[in-house]
Amino acid sequence: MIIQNQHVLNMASKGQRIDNRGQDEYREIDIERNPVEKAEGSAKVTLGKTIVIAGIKMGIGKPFSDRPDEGVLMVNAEFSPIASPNFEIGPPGDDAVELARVVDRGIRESHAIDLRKLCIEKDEKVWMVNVDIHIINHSGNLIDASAMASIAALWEVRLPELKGNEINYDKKTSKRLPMTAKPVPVTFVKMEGNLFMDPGLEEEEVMEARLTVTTRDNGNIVSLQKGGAKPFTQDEIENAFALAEKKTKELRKLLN
Amino acid sequence: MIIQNQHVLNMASKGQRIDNRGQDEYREIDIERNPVEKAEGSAKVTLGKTIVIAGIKMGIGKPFSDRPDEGVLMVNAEFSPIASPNFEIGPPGDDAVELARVVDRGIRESHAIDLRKLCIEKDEKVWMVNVDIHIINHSGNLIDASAMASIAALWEVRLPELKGNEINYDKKTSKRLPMTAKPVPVTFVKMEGNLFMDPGLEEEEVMEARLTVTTRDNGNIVSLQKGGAKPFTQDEIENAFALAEKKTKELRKLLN
Amino acid sequence: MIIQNQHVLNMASKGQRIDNRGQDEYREIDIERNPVEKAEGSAKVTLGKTIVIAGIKMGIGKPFSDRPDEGVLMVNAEFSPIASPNFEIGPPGDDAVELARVVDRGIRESHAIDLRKLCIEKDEKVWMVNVDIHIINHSGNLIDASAMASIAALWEVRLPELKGNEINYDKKTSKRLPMTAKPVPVTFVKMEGNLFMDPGLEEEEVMEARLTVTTRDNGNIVSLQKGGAKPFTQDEIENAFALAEKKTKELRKLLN
Amino acid sequence: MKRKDKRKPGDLRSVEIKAGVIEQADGSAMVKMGRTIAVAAVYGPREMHPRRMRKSERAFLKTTYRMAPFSTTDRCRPGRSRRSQEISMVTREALEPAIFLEEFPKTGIYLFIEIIQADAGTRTAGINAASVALADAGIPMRDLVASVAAGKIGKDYFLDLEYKEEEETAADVPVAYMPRTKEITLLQMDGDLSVKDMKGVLQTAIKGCEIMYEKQKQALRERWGPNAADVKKELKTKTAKPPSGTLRGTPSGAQASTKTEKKR
Amino acid sequence: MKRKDKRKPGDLRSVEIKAGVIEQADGSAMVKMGRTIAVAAVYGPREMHPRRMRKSERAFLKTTYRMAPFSTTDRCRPGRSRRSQEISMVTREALEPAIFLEEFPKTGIYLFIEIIQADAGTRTAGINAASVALADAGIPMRDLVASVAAGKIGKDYFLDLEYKEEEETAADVPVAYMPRTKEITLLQMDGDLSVKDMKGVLQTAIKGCEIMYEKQKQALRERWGPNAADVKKELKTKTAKPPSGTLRGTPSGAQASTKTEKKR
Amino acid sequence: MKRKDKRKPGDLRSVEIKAGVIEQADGSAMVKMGRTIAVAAVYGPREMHPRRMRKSERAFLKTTYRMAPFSTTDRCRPGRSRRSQEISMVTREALEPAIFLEEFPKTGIYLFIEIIQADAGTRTAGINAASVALADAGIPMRDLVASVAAGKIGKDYFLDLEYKEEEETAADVPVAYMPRTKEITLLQMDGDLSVKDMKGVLQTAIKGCEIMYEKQKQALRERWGPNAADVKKELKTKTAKPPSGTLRGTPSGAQASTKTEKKR
Repeated sequence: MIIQNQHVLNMASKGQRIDNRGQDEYREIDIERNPVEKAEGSAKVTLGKTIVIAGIKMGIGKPFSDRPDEGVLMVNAEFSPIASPNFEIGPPGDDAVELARVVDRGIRESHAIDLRKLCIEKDEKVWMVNVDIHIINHSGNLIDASAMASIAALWEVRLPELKGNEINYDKKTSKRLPMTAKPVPVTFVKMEGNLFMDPGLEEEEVMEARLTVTTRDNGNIVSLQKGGAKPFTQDEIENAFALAEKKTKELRKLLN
Repeated sequence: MIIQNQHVLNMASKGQRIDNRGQDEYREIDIERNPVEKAEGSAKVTLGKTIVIAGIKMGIGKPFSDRPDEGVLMVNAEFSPIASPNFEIGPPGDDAVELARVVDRGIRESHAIDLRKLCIEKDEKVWMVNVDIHIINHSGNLIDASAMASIAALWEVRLPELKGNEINYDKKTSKRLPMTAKPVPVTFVKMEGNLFMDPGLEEEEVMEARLTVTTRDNGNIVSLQKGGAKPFTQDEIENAFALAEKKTKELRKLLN
Repeated sequence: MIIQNQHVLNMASKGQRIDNRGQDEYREIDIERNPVEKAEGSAKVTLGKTIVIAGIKMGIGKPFSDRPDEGVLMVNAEFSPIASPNFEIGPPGDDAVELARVVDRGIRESHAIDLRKLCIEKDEKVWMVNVDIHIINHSGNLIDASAMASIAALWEVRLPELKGNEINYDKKTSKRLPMTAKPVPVTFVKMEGNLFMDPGLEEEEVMEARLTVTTRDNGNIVSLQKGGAKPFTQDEIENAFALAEKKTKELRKLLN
Repeated sequence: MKRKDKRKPGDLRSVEIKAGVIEQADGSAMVKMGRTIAVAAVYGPREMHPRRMRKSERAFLKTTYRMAPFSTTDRCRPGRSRRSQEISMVTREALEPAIFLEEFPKTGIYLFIEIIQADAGTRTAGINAASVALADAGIPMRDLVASVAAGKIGKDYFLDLEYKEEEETAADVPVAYMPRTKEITLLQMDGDLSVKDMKGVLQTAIKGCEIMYEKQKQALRERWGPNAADVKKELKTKTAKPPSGTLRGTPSGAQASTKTEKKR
Repeated sequence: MKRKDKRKPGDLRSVEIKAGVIEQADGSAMVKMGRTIAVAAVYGPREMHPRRMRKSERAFLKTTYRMAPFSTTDRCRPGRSRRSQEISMVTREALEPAIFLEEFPKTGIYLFIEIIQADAGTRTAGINAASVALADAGIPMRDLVASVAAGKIGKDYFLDLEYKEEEETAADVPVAYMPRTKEITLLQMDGDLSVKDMKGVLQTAIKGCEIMYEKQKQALRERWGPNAADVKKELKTKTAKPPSGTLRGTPSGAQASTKTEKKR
Repeated sequence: MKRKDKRKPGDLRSVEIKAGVIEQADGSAMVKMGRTIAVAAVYGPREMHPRRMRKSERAFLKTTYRMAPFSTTDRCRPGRSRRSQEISMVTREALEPAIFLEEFPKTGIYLFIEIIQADAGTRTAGINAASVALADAGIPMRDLVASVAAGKIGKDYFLDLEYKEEEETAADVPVAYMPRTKEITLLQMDGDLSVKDMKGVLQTAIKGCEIMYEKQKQALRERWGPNAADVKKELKTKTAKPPSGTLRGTPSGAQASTKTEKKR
């Protein structure tokens, strides 16, 4: 293990990676739409060996009292123990909570869903959008895989029929969610002072710091999240902004 | 302990039991009706040294949305730590959950309660039937003792007075639950290839497999549950059906 | 530690205390009103080195069905781990629960709040009074510090504006809670057969038994709570009543 | 003043105590006080879990008071409530003074109290049952702990309030008491009483404890005394526990006082 | 009688089984039965936590069955339910008889089953996936466990009910079976059947298990057999696990029967 | 553009910092930023529980951020929320780079942050308090960590947003910074900014951190410096902790830089 870690770091110090990728190169990405028919929308993202499924279930509920005319978005992530020997059963750990909240902020801050259009009756009744992220295999960079799966699933949603207060889940209509944007995350790790995109599991184990830059369609940044136990310099962060701006155009194409 | 276990098995291999019972012989059964006056109905079953109390509390609530015109049955079992040095405080363990669910299925599948008659106002207001099973002493075969206590308690229920949305628990009416059947369980264990009814605690500790056959008044099977870490053959199971059919008539008399 | 404990006990056997206080002498008490502006009322009590903040948040809710025309009082105490190396994160422990319940009973039994005046609409809508006790530093006698902080905070409350079912917390009115009394607790510990008021932390660690006597303005007792693993004699308890009666007058002045 | 059930102010409700009701337990007892029913079971002394609760110099009396869901007018949800958590604690403190805990360092004595039917006085019924169960388990004790509540209705001090009286009383004062040493191990009070009345109610409760104490001893005699029918039956089917510890707990036992002197 | 999806009474729904779908796991499998999708992963044998669940003479098969929140018509909340707790237990008991647990004393074998889509038969799909995953992990097994449910609609015994049939059937009878030893390791039933019909339904389910068994073996051959394309690909990128244990589980393996004889 | 409270865009709210406010703690501090009040306490280094979180080569900084129920407009329920769980984590990561954790292998440093009043910027106030509390506890540090948020309203970059400004800003960007090494240890952002503006806001936040840093040092000087009135008072009543570790954390301390060089 320690030898493996040292090897990753040695290569990183020269700007190299154990799977021969470039510093700004992602692993192969595959997006499967609607693998779960029971969900109102779903997507399975395979990013190298990492596999994530996001499923959307719609519900009906009361709006928050400070947003009486808006639908409710809820993002939940579970690190299912099937996906890694290190995941445990129980309430979401720190990493799962951070993952869900980073994905949530990307969707929310880019106004990817026009939540006002999900109001059915002000103060009383709005659509609830439940985004559930399920990790099937953890081989690194869960944030990017989960964010892409979630946004892809949201764009696939077909609303079920609404009868009074009850949802008839067996009847899907042709109506979609009021989607307006495709926020895309780009995650970097810093190793030996160099930045690398789309970290694999072995890289995450030795990384010094992590930065996720989420941008919306016009290139504006809508969310940032630094992780890891070491700092960044201001230069490194500004450099990441520039690299993310480029890469995001490439990744966004996969979502079309 | 291990010597004791070996002794039980040695006898079992000859079709014998440490308390000299026959293979299809139950320990002494006593049913006390309404030991707990505060409950709407209750029964205490003593099966050998095993003691179980079932108490019924009625409530008012919303029906499930897929059964808008039916009352709600809820069965809950607690392995109170007073009953055994091995029971622990905390949420119900696997055994307690299985016990409650097996008792629940026996009542539900035999339609012992006509739940439709417990509807007060469709979609809005129905009677809730809470069956709480409390183990006082665990000396084996909790399933049969609990199922009999539950069904006996249900037949004893006197509904409390209903005033609008509130129940006046201090005034019991003469109305009973709409009971239609008396499902009776017969539990077997397999030891050294032989089947034995009504296992004692020492037998449960060494049993290879367990089978509960619950039948309703006409002899039809309404619920089966296999337990234990070893298999049954098809012959053994068909044999158990035949033995249960006989024994159940005897046990049902105790509930009259 | 053990030497320290022995020292406390040696002095106690002579009626003396390690900080040279008299047996019926309190440490310095300071009450700061409204340190937390966001709360509807708050108070910070410093009792020697012990620091407690009580904050009141008002809410709207349904009354209990057996008190359909009364507001609801809820007292909650948290032993925040900032306050002591021995406090842990998690649901309230025995000591925190006892603390909250003793404070609650003092307020409730003295009818310090006229809860009937907090009814907005019978059966449907009443004010909820949430008293939250937060321990900042634990240096002994949390009961007296918390009870005084709570009653001081309650007397400071300014009700927020009510708009239909919603509370506008940003607009405080000039209306106060319908307060009628100032219950005051006096806590004793018994060490080496002698009684001492206002125990410090070192004294609580070696005390044999504890007694809290809460009285209302006319001197009547409204609540008693014995604690600790050793008994009291009847004489000791009657003696405590007499001592408390005197001291309570002095302490009540601090609340005016 | 007359009581609804025609008792005199100083009367207990009808009391029934039975020791040894749970075969699996090391000691057990059932107590009925009027309609209130409490069952207590003792397991131990045995290894204490979790380890961090182990006391190097004495046994830990792990005490759990709970109510069966069907014991109350409204169904009470299973699981710990703040009320049951507090009662567990004061019950433990009510019993600890009576037990020679120092004889079993590092161990745990597990005491479980279940309320089967609740009709006022559940904590006192629980303590009475627990005290008999501890003796039944052969745990060496200085004395039995007896417990009764008292109150004041009108001008009278009333003993052992039942449910309807609890609503009328000026105060509810549960007390636990060791009659031999005349010491109070539980004292709580909710209500509104002058100091004078408070003393009167306390005095009333203590008298009630003395009556209860005799009934507890009687139950232990029925279980373990020379004429105990049950014991004989028991002896055939299982190895009887030596009731020596129990005897120490009875005031007639010289052994008990010696023990006390030696230990104190 | 015709079935809604035009199957014959004794037909399974369309079945798809794939072994080795989760790279991180020691063994894994995905099973589709109609629209129901189950994924299983096996980690271990490895150190058993918590310690008190360690068995001195055998491995403990820690089994967890769960449903993804989006797998059901109404979103199902994450976390343990009483239903999932019971299914976890009966699944463990359905698989234990097949595993040589005694070869790994004191260890834990961690089995996780996730239902990705639920359309009736989730516990049987889970057991089928788990069985293949255990073999994929190289855990030595007496046999594969195959599982299918059966029921009765009208006068016919129907195999492998789908969601809409579950509402019409007189009974739902999930069965797990080891075809080589002809032993039943799971049997549950809800419904209302005469003893004669019950026997018929059981017989039907057993036949279904035998069909399922062949599909499980096929999936393992595709993963580990001499022509397995995947294996070759795998071998390049990671150290392949010796599939020896798996072979013992196949009826063709002489090693398996020897093993069985020796151990029994 | 003018701010509601008449501050200039680059002004902090009124700041008050006091070290050593909790007698029981090994180190503590209170920070007020406008109406926001945070209290932090440090216990340790001491034995790490649970054992499995122990790190063989360094101390673990166990960090807990919580809000008092009365700190917010609507009462916030006690207990962990997903928000507080995330803030606990990013707070830990914001502070770890500053601490010589490697000096205390296998131990735990327990950091608790309580928000007494919440009016925007609670996580930055918490980090500022925590940083001072760690120094107050004598934990050896490379530098103090200072934290301030910035945003953009209209065309201006605004420092240290208060509650009402948070609703108007185009983005909320909390930053934590070590001024001596010029390194960023916390960076989060919610909003909508061009890359150019994002850089401007980050630059603004960093300037704010530098101002905050001076106030933190001042608070430590007041507590531990040669003229600290408190310290003298303290010395009489309890054994004063040597503030050596604290000194390492101040930029003037030569010891600190030596330490850093040696360790890196």
